[in-house]
Amino acid sequence: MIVRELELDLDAFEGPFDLLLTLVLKEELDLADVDVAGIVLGFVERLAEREELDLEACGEFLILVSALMELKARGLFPDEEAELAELEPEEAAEELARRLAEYRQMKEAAAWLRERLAGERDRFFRVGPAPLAPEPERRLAPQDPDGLASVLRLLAVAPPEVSLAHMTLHFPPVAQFLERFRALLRSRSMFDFDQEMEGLSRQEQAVAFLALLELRRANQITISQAAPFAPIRIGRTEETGASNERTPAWNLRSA
Amino acid sequence: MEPPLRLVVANPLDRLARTLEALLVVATAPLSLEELCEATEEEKDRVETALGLLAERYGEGRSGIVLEQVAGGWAYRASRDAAEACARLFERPVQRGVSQAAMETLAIVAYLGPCTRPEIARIRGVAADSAVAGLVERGLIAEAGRGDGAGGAVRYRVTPLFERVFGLESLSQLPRLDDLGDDVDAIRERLHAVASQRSA
Amino acid sequence: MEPPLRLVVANPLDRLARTLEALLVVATAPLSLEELCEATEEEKDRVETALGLLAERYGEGRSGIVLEQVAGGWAYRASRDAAEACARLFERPVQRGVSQAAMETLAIVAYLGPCTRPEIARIRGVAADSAVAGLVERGLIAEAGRGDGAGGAVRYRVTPLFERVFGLESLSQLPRLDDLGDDVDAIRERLHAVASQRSA
Repeated sequence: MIVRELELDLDAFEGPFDLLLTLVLKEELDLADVDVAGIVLGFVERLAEREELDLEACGEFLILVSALMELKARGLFPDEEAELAELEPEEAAEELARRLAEYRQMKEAAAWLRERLAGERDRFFRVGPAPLAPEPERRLAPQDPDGLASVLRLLAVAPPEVSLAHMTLHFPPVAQFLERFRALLRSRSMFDFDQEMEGLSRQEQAVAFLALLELRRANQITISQAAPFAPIRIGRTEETGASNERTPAWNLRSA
Repeated sequence: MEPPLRLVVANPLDRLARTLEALLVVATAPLSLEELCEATEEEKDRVETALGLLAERYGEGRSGIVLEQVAGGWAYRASRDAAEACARLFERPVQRGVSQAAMETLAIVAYLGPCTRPEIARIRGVAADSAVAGLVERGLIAEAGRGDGAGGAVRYRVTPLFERVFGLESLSQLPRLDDLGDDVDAIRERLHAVASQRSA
Repeated sequence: MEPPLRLVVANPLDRLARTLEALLVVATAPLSLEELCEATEEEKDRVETALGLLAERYGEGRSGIVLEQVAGGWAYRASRDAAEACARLFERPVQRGVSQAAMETLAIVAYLGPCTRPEIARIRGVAADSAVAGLVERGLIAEAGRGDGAGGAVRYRVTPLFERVFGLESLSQLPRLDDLGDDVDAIRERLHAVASQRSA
């Protein structure tokens, strides 16, 4: 199975996984709108249709989807990220459990509502005024014009300042790594991925990895590994040079 | 139920009458004979007979619900005996307040002059459709042409009723907002800037 | 009419019941006991007794009009027997399928409301804007002021229509939160198991 061709049917997005990734990378689709669980479900369903386990596809999928999830988690909880990062594993687990529990309850409540709605299918009632009802006389109390001024003043107050605590965990744009890797391959025919990742934060590494996948997809690099766990080597292809002048080459291809 | 109908439970005319009862209590407009036939999948004659039974059961002086034949068809109304109680229900001299959504919308339209729903939504950060519809219904704002020619969105302005309710002789009497800007354009700009911060 | 009521015409309880019948047939939304007392200028006890009589007369299976207790008040609806005929003529308020996103959003607002879009998004892990807009449009949720005043996001609550559509007498009829998500403890245990491995 080719993971990137996985057809998705989500609230925010419909189409192949591949296109979803591209849109997210180009920041044309907000990850906050994407239901990652829906992607996982779609994949698992496809997987279940097959007789045997496609380990390669599973591996690729896990990497892609975990990168997506990390990006999304950080996007959704920018403020709390710093706090969470400082938590002991037990505390973090408890916090995560609390959130999962809350969502779980709401999911079940939604299921209950759905069932209830189905049960009320044959209950009809009037929505709106009766045909021959008297016209309601809705008198409005005299209002204070200062009320108008004060709501407008409230609307002109800037929202509370966003905590800067998460700035230390800033996510670099993918484009930054695209450029960096292309620049490297202009001066060298090959580089060692792990070496380049040295000193980078975990989220920078995640973004770098996404950039790598993107370059591979656009056939601008080769990726090789002598043995499992051996260093990952990134090499030049003929297209590496060609696309140097025109960065949007992969944009055109993937849009 | 009238005894004759209750005693002969299996009588299909009784069942038809019940179905008509139900249809009439859900309708927001009088139902024509045709509509009643269509909904019940019955012949005109039978529906008319059943309506006759209902008209008798729901007759003035017999029931609080009165079935009436009007221009558009059949509909329930309140009995005349209940007129006073209905008047108390509908003409409650309760002094109605203005919701937060309505107040914000009114303030925007009053201070910034005719504006469209998208602009109101942008400043408030939420869709303005129901707030605008409610204010139009209550006569506090009214349409004032379209913005930027034919294809533009409908613009709204406040009405004389708005001025009366807020005790203003004219809009120039609105409290000043010097702290927000020098003129309408400055205030508008400020509100837009904050709105984009809020949505960021 | 039930014979007991018809035979004793002078019985004021009968008259009260008729007045209630009338009020309920013209009301736009369910009427609370308080509203009924105010409109009829009667004591609670008597109104309750009269409502009991009406509930019996307009019971499911007895009449095409059914009196039900819903959304904090009393209202008529069509009997379930007439559902097919009603469906030919009317749309149910929430006939079209409600998406999973909308249903989860609805559950969150029903249990945790009033709450803001960012709060809903935090719980669901997905932005809630379009789900919220759709629910507002259907009249199932409505604005309920802003959180924390200045610069705050608009908060939402469920509407009486929500209770009506789902046939709830009040929100207290929703299942208790404690009774939902009973596999939560298992999740918690697994997470803690992972955590202790990592910290070891």
